[in-house]
Amino acid sequence: MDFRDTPEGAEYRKKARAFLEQHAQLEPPDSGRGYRDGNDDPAALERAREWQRIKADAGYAGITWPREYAGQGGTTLEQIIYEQEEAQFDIPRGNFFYIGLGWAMPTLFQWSNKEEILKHAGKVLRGDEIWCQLFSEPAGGSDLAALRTKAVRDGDDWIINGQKIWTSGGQYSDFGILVARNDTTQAKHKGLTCFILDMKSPGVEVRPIRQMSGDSHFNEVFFDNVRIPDSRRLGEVGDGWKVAMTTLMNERYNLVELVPPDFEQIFHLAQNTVLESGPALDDPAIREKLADLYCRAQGMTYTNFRTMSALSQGKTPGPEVSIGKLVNSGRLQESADLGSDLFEQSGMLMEEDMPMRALFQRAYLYSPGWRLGGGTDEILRNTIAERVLGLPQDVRLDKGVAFKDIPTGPTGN
Amino acid sequence: MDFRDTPEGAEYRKKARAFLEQHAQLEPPDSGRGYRDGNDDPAALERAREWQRIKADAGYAGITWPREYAGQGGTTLEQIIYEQEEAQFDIPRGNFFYIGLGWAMPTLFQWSNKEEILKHAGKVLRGDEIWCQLFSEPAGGSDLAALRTKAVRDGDDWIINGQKIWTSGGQYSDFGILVARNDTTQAKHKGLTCFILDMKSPGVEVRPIRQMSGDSHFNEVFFDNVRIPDSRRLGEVGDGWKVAMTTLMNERYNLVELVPPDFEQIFHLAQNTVLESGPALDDPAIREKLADLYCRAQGMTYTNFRTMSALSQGKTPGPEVSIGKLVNSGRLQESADLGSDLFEQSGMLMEEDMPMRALFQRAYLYSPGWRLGGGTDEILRNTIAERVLGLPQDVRLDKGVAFKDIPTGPTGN
Amino acid sequence: MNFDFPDEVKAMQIQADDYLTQTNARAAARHVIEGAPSAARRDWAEMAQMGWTGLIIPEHLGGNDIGYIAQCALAYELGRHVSPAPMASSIYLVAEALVRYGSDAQKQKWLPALAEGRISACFAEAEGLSQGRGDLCAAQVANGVLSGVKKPVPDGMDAELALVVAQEDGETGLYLVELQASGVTRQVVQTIEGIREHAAITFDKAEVDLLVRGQTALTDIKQRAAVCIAFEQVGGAQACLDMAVAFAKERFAFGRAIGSFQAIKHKLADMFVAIELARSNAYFAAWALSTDARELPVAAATARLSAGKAYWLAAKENVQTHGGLGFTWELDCHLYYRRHKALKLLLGGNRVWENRLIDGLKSGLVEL
Amino acid sequence: MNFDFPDEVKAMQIQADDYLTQTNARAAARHVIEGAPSAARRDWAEMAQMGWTGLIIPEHLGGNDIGYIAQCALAYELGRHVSPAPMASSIYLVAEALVRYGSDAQKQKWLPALAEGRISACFAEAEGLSQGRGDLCAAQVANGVLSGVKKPVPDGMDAELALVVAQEDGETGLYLVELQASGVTRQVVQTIEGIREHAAITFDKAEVDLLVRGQTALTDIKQRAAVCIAFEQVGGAQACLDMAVAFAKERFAFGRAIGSFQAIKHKLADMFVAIELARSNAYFAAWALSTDARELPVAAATARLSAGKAYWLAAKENVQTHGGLGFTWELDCHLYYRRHKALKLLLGGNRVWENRLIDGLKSGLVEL
Repeated sequence: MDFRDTPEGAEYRKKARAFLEQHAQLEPPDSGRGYRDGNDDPAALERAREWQRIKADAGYAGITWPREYAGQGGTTLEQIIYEQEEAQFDIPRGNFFYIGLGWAMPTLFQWSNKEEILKHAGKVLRGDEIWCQLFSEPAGGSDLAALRTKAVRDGDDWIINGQKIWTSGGQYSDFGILVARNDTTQAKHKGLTCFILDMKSPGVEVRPIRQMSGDSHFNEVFFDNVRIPDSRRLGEVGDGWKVAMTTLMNERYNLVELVPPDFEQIFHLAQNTVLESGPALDDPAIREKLADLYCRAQGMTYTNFRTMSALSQGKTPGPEVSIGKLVNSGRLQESADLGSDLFEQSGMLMEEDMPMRALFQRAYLYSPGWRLGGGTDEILRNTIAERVLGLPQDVRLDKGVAFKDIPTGPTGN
Repeated sequence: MDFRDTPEGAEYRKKARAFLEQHAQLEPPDSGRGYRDGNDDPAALERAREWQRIKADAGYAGITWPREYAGQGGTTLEQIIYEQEEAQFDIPRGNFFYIGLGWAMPTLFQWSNKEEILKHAGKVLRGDEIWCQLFSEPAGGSDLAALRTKAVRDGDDWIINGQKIWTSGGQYSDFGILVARNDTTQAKHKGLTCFILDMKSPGVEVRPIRQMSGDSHFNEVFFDNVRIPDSRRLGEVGDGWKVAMTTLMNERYNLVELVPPDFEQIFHLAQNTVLESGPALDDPAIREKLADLYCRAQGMTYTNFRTMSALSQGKTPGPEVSIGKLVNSGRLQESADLGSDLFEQSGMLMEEDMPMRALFQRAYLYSPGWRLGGGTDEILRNTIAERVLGLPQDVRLDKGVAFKDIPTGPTGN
Repeated sequence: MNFDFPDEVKAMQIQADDYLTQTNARAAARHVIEGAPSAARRDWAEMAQMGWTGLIIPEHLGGNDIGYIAQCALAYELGRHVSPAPMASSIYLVAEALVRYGSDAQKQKWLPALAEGRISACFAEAEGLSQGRGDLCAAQVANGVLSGVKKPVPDGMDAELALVVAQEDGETGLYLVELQASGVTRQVVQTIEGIREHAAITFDKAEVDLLVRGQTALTDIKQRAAVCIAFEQVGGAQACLDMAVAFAKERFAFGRAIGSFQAIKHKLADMFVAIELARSNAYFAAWALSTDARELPVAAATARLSAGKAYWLAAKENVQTHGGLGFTWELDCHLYYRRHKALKLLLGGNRVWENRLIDGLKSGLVEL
Repeated sequence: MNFDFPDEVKAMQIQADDYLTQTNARAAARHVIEGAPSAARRDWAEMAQMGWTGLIIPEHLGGNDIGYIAQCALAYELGRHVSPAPMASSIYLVAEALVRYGSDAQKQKWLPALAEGRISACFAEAEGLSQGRGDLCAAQVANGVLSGVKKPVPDGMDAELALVVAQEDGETGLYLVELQASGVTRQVVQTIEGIREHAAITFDKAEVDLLVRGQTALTDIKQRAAVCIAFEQVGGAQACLDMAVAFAKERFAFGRAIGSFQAIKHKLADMFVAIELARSNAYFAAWALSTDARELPVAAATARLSAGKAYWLAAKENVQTHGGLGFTWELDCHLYYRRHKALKLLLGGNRVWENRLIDGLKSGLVEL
């Protein structure tokens, strides 16, 4: 039993670390870096692109991509090792490219052709082309497949009408993978088709959504008679759900990303806070809460070790991979709440001179989103119950019913 | 805004208290009295009967029963006031008579005839006749109406075959109210009929169930061709569910009874326990837990005040009455867990010389039952959601289906 | 027993609900958070006209003296509509302190103006990061003038009068300070809440008028205000539950209302339970407040802790029930999520009140 | 990276599962709780034959020295089958203490007998009600003899050897005591658990053999045992989840499997999550134990707290999932519900381990 890297892994980590040390500084625990910090700065995209080019040149972009598509042909494990190392450094953040790199291109690898892929791969690798995902719709929510955006065949084209929501990076994307309904007389998961959409096509309109925190990290995208040539279809007509799922499986995996504050930050905060009774860290009630948060933080760290063990032995990771997002979004909200409570009346302050630039206060406002995006707490529990524990599905009223006949509101019931 | 008794209520309370003071001693907070303490003593029934006679003679039995049936014709409020006072005294416990007094007779008042009622009422009041409830079945559980005990008409009689479970007091009961299925081709809630069963009838067998705590407070009751004359039917043939519900509504109300340890006991325990760091009551982590338990305990006390206010104004209590059992069984289990944890390694001991005669340890073992009996936590949440908040019912596969065709296991699905 | 609001209070409550609905208090809250706090000021004058600001102020001082029960009922509605009005600052805290501790001259000077809504007031206790410690208070009074910085001060930007917690010769005291006077500068500070403007107020030898000395008076005022704020918290939690229930009935997924799924049903049932417990505890505290009962310290702490817990559950799970929509600026879920935090931290967090509760039980303030 | 049990350990684990299934460990547990503890003794000898008692004992002392990882894997199975064998007492605690602190003579005298299953041993620390306080220990050694009362002592009725915590000249020490010797009387005491017999042992000038002095050694032994017990806890929790899942698939209500209702599904999903977190923490602690890593104090505390939490959730919600049946003596749910409490309190409750965890982090034992 050993959680050290394999010799090859250790070698890879050493090189990656050397690369990072050459180009960046370690990030201190009290930096106060929050979710998408700096992303809203107009210069952020340019900085991120610069960093992406450095990575691409050094072979740390597209680590798992096939070599024929300018990738490194590496393993998922190498990808994880690189990400673990990079997370410790103060590099330009922004997550402008991760949809293209981690979701869109892998979908194309499976469902598109070499010519099309080669048009994009190099640009995506270097941050010169940005992709977005056009799946979620206002009427969908957790019922992902309930989407209504229509695709109607017209000669060699398809004509798209409808609306998407929660499109991350929609405002600066060059392309998107769109799933639309081509047949409402089929059951919900049938009658869907996937396309590559050029975001600059006439009739595409992107509008930012303002989140409860006041930030705008997502968009609505409207389609008004948008034309897509049939050559940009991904998979067969009616196979849209299957195509969409390739990408979503990747998404579930990627979202296990940790968003600050993690345990290190709350511990640092408690260590540096003095209450009437003495240091916060010595108060038994706070100790109890910190111990519980630590158990979950370490539980996730070591669960990831188990996943990495499986990957390093060429095995499929076990069902424990499914717990990550549920555990992390819960402790994120709790940490944010606890951290802002530590200061009593002043815990409400969001000034820059608050500890860690009011990281806990900011996290209080963005943490609810993490319990929703990429599968709500409720959907994730359902998934664990059904896929891991093998419990029977809930009664499904929409199964095998033509999409147009599925009830969508109280009156239709 | 006032939570004192009305003048009439105050007068009633004064009299009840005087009666109790004359016949019993106040119970100290550290008596260690637990759930059904003393009930298993063979002499307990005789002691309880003696006390019941004293109550009946003084007019504190059948407080809400109509005067024509030897009751006091009093109000629910008077009943509650009496119970509040009695709960503070060290009187013979045992709950031998409460099914007869609180459930069976009120059901008879509504569904039987004067002659039949008068045969029983006086005896029940004085503890000379004991009744039980024959509803729950092994296959039923939360799905109360899924009962399979069969009633087949045979001339002037009905012939009963089947089995009941969780029959409290079955071993010493004289009569029981039985609900059985007379028609399996009807939907689940139809095709049921209620009867008065003489427990001494041939073919009735009572077997005790051993609970996880090791005690036996409940029974299984088996019916092997038991005959009941049609004259002992309650309500029409097929009206059994309606009749059963009269009684169950009473049950839901009665079960809000508090089972020790309540807050007073856990506070007393923490006050008298010294940890390494000093008195347990001064440890912030314990303070946090006690404060939370106190908030729920008082929340229930004052919620009951609201119910009593409605009753004393002749109004129907609001939806807040539905929270009692859910709140109380939860805090019972938490208190039991916390109380036994206070002593570290010695907290496992169940010796008589433990504080309060190991009340917390005993409660650890009986508290799970309180989250189950009289509606599980899950059923109670459903009820609140549907009846109070008006949320739609879950999808029901068994609705309108003939009872015999409802799936009962994985193969039948 | 009549453990319920009296009929005349209920009637007032319905009026309050009507007014807050018609004037759209939620929209007013939104204006403040979007940087246009002026609407709150207009409503304040109207609220005074309806007598809301004078409920605990004697008639000869411009109030209507209807009492604490009415004030609690009103607080419930203000909380439910997440109103940005400076009621807690001006009335539950400052008017309360004046009524209980003011000299005749102080009362004459300030209470009519507060009752008539001509001015608003703020309560300045917190001092930024040192505020986890009640034993530390850097603001100092000497020779009748005050120096120090208070932040965050809710409603501090608009107020004419501040009640300031400061030290003089090593003793805590409460001082009245006119905010337009010299030696006072104010600056808006950003907070999680945003629905009320919060200020950093710097006092540089500002003239003060001593109201009362001693930690006991400070504790008394805070625990009295805590009762009214508990009603605001229960009201806010109820609004969250109402929003979530309405949404769960109308929103369909997988061909059925999401409110027919047990995950949603049980979540909302748990909210209901927490809110009813909190409501009952708040009722008892209202009785204790209105009768000056010896149980007040324990009752106020119980009401506050229980209301805070219910509001947290309701605020976060209301967002969750609404799904992605709940996370948008456009829906009102976040107004309650923000307000929850403000009400929980104003007057001190849970640790402070847990101690007050247990200490109260230890000293036998209530019968167990 | 190979953060998993090695293949040979997994093979042993399968064997252990087979043995415990075939000999019906749960039924043996039931015999003890019903007052017939003899079956446990027979199994003990067989377990020794299979080498389970010698995993951490050197070969020249009768053991097989396979190591801690194997012992943790075995502990998982013992916990899963809620075995009544005195493994924790005899091996995780007493053999461990002998291996680490015994003189050659002490090792020679006791370890072969323990490895071969000829004797069992118990660990006597608790002293009834005073036991909330680790700073109090009334048992006293003077002039080579011990006086005092220890209770509850798990597995104390059957054991030949006790390792007793006592004071001598004001210092804590660990002493070996032969229980058949004079000056020792034992009595069964009733506990929540019941699956292992617990004793009250009275020492009246009983002869002792000093093993080691000092609080550090006591802490060391307890935290090492805590790692193995965390595996028992995770195993127990997993058994509860397995029972609950199986029942939820087969039990029908309202015409469908109760496992198709979200209330049940989400309850079981939460159990799964808690168990996987606990399992991962236990793995890390096993690594720390087997390598004598400096992270051990923090790792052991983390594993223990997390396993205790998972077991509590799984034990109580397994009863709840089974409904009324779960509350019967006949079903095995209560064996786990009882065992959960015993494992949580043995070696001290959460407060003790929370302090050890946070103190460990404060002193920089692990990198954050």
